[in-house]
Amino acid sequence: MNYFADKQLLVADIFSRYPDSPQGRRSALMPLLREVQDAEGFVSEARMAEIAALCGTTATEVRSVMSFYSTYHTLPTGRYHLQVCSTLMCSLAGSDELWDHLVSALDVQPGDVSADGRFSVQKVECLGSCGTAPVVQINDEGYYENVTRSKCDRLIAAMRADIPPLPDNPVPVTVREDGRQMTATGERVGASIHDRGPLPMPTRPGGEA
Amino acid sequence: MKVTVDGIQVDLPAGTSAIDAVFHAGRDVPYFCAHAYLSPVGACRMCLVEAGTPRKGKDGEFELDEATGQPRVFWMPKPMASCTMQATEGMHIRTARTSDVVAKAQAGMMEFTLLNHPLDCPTCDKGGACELQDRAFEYGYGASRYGFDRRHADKHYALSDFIILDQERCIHCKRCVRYFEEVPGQEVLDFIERGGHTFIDTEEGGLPVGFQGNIADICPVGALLDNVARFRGRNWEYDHTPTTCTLCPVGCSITVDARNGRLERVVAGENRDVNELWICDAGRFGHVFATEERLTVPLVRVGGELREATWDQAVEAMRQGFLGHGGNVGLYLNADSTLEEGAALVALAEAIGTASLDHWPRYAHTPMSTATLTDVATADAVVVLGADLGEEAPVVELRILEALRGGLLPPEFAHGTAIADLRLTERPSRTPEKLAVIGRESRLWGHAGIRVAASGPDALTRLARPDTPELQAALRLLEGAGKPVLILGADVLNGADAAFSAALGSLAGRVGAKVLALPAGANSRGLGGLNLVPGAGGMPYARLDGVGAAFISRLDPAAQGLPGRARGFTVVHDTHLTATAGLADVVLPAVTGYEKRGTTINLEGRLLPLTQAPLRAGEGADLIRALAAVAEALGIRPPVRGLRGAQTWLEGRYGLRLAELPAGGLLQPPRPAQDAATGTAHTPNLWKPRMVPHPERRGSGVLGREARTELWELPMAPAPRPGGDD
Amino acid sequence: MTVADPAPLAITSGKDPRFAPSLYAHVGQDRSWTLDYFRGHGGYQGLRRAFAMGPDAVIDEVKKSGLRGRGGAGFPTGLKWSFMPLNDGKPHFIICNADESEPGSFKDRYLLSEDPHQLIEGMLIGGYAMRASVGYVYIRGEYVHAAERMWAAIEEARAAGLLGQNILGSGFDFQLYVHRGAGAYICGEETALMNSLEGLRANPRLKPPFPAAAGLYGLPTTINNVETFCAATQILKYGADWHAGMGTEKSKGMKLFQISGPVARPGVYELPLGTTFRELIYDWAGGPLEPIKAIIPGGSSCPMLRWDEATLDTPMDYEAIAAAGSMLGTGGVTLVPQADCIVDVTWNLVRFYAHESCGKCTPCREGISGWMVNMYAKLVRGRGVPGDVELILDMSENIGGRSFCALADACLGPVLSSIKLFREEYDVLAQTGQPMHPPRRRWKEA
Amino acid sequence: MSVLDIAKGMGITLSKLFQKPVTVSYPEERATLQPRFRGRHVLTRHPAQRPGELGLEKCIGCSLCAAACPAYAIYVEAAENDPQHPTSPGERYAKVYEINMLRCIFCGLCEEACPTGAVVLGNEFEMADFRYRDLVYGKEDMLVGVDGSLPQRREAARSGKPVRVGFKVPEGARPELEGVEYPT
Repeated sequence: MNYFADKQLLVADIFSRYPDSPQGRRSALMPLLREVQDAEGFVSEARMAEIAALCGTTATEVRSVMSFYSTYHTLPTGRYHLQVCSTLMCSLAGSDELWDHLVSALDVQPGDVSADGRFSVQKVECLGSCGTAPVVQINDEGYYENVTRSKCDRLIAAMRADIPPLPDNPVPVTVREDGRQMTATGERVGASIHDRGPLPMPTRPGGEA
Repeated sequence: MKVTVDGIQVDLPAGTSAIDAVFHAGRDVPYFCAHAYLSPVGACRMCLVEAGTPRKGKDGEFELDEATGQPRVFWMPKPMASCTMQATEGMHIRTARTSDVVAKAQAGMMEFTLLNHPLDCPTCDKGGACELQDRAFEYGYGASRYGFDRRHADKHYALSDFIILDQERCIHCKRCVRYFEEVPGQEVLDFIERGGHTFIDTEEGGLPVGFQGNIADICPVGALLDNVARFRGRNWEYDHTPTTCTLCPVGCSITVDARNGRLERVVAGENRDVNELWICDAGRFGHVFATEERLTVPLVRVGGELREATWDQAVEAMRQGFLGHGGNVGLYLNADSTLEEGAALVALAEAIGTASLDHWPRYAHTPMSTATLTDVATADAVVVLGADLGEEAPVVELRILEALRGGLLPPEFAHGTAIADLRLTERPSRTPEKLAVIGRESRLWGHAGIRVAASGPDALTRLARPDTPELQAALRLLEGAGKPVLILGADVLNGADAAFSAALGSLAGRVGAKVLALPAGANSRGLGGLNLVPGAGGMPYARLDGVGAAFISRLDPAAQGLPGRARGFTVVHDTHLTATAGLADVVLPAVTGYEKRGTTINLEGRLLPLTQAPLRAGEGADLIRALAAVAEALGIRPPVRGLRGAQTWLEGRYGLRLAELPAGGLLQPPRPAQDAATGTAHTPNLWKPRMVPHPERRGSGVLGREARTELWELPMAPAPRPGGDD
Repeated sequence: MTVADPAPLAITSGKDPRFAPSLYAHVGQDRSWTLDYFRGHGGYQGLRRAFAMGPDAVIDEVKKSGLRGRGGAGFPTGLKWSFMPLNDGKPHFIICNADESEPGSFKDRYLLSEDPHQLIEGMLIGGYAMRASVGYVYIRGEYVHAAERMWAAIEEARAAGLLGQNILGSGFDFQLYVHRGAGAYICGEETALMNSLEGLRANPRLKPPFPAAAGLYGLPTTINNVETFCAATQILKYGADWHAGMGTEKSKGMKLFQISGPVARPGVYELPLGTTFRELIYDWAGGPLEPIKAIIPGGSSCPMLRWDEATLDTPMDYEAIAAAGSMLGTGGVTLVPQADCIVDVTWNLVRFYAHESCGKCTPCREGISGWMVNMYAKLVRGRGVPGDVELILDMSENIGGRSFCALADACLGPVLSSIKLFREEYDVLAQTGQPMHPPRRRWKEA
Repeated sequence: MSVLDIAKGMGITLSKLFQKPVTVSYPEERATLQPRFRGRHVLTRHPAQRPGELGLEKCIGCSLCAAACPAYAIYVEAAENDPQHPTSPGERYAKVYEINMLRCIFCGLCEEACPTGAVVLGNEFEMADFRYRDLVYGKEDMLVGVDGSLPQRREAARSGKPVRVGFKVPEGARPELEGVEYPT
């Protein structure tokens, strides 16, 4: 079945972001791949050919681009695709142990899907959440941060019950409401930008508006 | 622009790449990813050099070195890839010969390049002609310090029937990917995965037939290989014969690789004016007819059956056969014959006094062609009228595509074509609006901005007086262009006449277009210029049953549905036992275009030399010698007896000096060809049945001992007595 | 109370009473990502000021502010903007590089998700100054939440007439789109990012031509980091003098420093350039939780610095860190604990670079992705032999400065610095097969 | 020359008179050869995977021996292995491997050139034959396991007796001749 056949509006919206030229059409390749992957969990060869036709290129090129990036999958993934950050900061916070724990607790190897179809796992590189390591990303959604052993077990249990928890998005609030930062000792120091009025509007030398 | 390479000063045009500066100065750097006709990418990092430039001070003058008074050279902190660096005024370059840093960098890079290379040179068809092998010897350490398992990948992975890929040998130079994207404009091959896992693959279920074979030539290692020539011989075992391809009128430069008298491989040669460095798949892989099922001895019909005979017997049979036909003899030859062969035939026809002589394929009337392939490649508008270039002249298609991506002709240096032309870019933008195709649907349609379905010779009149918006657009394209080219193919030329030429001339004159009328056969343009067409009262090829006796050289009218015999007596001169040969009274073995010396004229009127590859042809003879036998049978002294005689004849009559042609050929002014009705239409068809390679037929057929000899039976008598041993 | 005008004395401490955080002033506040909140806190005033000044004056203002690219290279932003051709009749593009993939950096994610309008305003200012008509925010594929917030903010801005035709009556037309990446560190390299945006493999392109001449779709393009555009918003709002008054002589303005590793309060801190490591680590992040041996000063590709008094007193600005033998990078400071084997730590980073190598050029594909990672794996598994370290050093010499883009050199940052600083650990591991600091449990129970 | 010198010389002559003769009455007796004696080539095989099977041929048909041959005595034609029933390891094997023993000068360069140790010069030297074409040895004449030269095998087949080679190698065949046994 043709995936984009009944999604003309979406396709048109994606194409509208890029110039109306052969090169611009090509730019829609990654968003279209993302669409398919979000809906189906992976991108099959038939979808690659479909996207190739939409973007005015060949399936070879689509596969080439797709395989370049690490978050596209050519193999089906589980309902919960767990991506464990393994780069230095998470590794220093124990992500290797977290990974071993996940793999044994879920009984699934990378590239496979667990027997119940729920889980697949992937070791990924830095997810950009080094301050809240270790981090696990589930599907193409949010991060689960500061994943300790007990939090990890809670997560697994919730997913087993098919009530996945909402992703954490802890925001490190470093600037208080008054616009000043607080040192580690709790002391508020420095000034607040709120107190600084914006500059007056300049007048343009040329005079044209 | 003065550039100094290892202390040698050279003068170069602005825009030259540093790598070309190095080679122009007679020095050497290793390179894998750079390629003369592809965009520079700087991926292999082998061509590192040290470079330094003088700097201009505030006053706009070069800062001078206080000690020498020369401009002071500021060396760049690290070695630069010379294939992607532009040489600038006053630049100094140091290669590995004078710089230890460069020598070490190149040796180190060689080590990296060979890190995951399987080093299976003994089994690799590229061995002996491998850029990687050569460069490893010249620039490598000689040993690797890599102590780990090498990467493993697919080793014999057929990308198509013609091309086989060894992913382990690939060094990721990207030449093949760039070739497909930049030259035929097909995105059918690309890298998959990234980093150390990167490999080449296609998702299209095979490579498109047309120009895929060229990737085997440009692959610097043995990753992409000619599957037809797979394991047929090692590079040092082949006899390399540079010659000209006679399968179509383009006249591509090729090198024929033969081993033990068998044609095993054809590779492209470089002719900057004709095919650059590319040939079509038919020219590359369609050579198997030269070695398979060849006729090697004359055949004479005895008692209704063709029997093997000697040439003397064949001449005798012809003497008998020609008796009573007098001058009523038709002489017909294939249009891929050389000028010299044509001259021999014309001379014989004159000696006999017959008007029935013809070459095939040809058109009844051929308009004058004025455009060269360089004109096509640099045109700012191309209109293709009624041509299926894939069947008629494939390489013209590449030259048109060249025009669509800017028509940049590569500069030439002391070392040949520029190795890195910095004007070329990866994934070049094309301008399909510069191309209009009018005719039946063909491969070129995908690249054309204007497409008009049409057929027949009236397409030209419709273009001159357009009746549809598309045709109007095509005409506007011609009118608005500064250097337009009009290409005419079989579909319009089959019905062309003098009125057509006049209409064409008026249109071309009005829009200032050059015309390229594709000849029907490889040398039709040359043979037409010799007036090798039926004279008054003569029978054309399609009516060869109208003559009493006929001599047919390498033509197969019976297979075309035409009369396959003359009324009385028929002699066929061919390389294979064709349908027509099966009907003949005498069959003389011929040689293929690969085994001839002589000259051909390509579609732009360029004289191109043919040289003889050492192929086993038995008693096969070229047309000049076969005609000498015919003359002998007719009891007349052959007017042209050999190649030299034919060339003298041609020089005497047409002023053509063929003895010493330059390697790139020589452009001839157009010569009008006489009109003569053909009696049948020409349907272009590049791949003839005998050209299709059958893998199971490959092999020299050298037999094992049991089959080779009657092993235990010695012809000597008496046998030695038993028991003399102990 | 108003903030005192910048004094000749440079502000190089976050505790300076004259220093006020601006880029991060709203991160973490309730509904800070909405247009209403942003407008309520002085949003789009910088843009109005830019429109009032005219594009050339905006570039001058940015030049005057001394802003340097916050993505890592530190190229003067105003100068970069001025490279864009004027009136060449071609469409111009600006791209925001939000492909924050450098291990140790996580500032942009919060800027994108918590204060997207600040970026939109910055891009509008940049687009106006550089005569661009279209902007793209290239967000790395994993930042789903950030991309969604960004999209929502763009829709809001478009609905409010802040994007589209004739913005705020200035006659300036600008469109902004989000383009999501899909997991490739190399997309942080600007030409690779453009290839990725064009739907190609993210291999870096040849330079020249530089993006300002022929970038995205072959048209003039400028790429800046998220923080750079946000800083431009603040510069236009509060003036170049205000910005130039912070930081040091050559490194002006504020910077988002991130700190990760074993510290009490890891996170993002907005501090003026020139703040010392000591202030960041102790006063803001609350000090290390265990003995530390090395500091990675600005993201994983910056060479490590030894944990000592001299390093702690090094001001965090482009020049001082360069003088100390490393780079400011993205300002992502990571502490490496004493108890961890440095070879293991470096191996982790080498593995990262090996995974992220694009495979285009030989030294990176074979040297980093093929050989280096194997050498480290061998060492870490205790199979090393004496001479391996020399081999790594010699190999590094053949990789460094030989590759097509900077990724291979980035990998050599941690490799060479760790060997230089902790050669002993390497030698012991290579000779005995046993690390000086054995593996330990790192995962927290709760 | 003194009488003493003559006596000395005669003494040597006399002493040799009583020594055992060194002449071997070949072919009735076997000639003794050194292991390094260069005779007819042997194409060796890899050890068999399972007992009773033939090992894969070492020759991969690379033609390097032919390239090295100063007498142009070797002709090799390669072909692709059937993956199910390979002749040699890897993709390529020698479909035709011929050495013209009339041309061969037994210099051993082919052995040195061989990257896989497939072609090794053995010790057999009795190849005298009648017809030119019988002196072009193919794979079936040289693969390890073939005893004797072509005329010897022909003789053996005719007489019904096993092949008898007219030499012995006291130290046995050299190790490069994997699988070859000569009478000791």
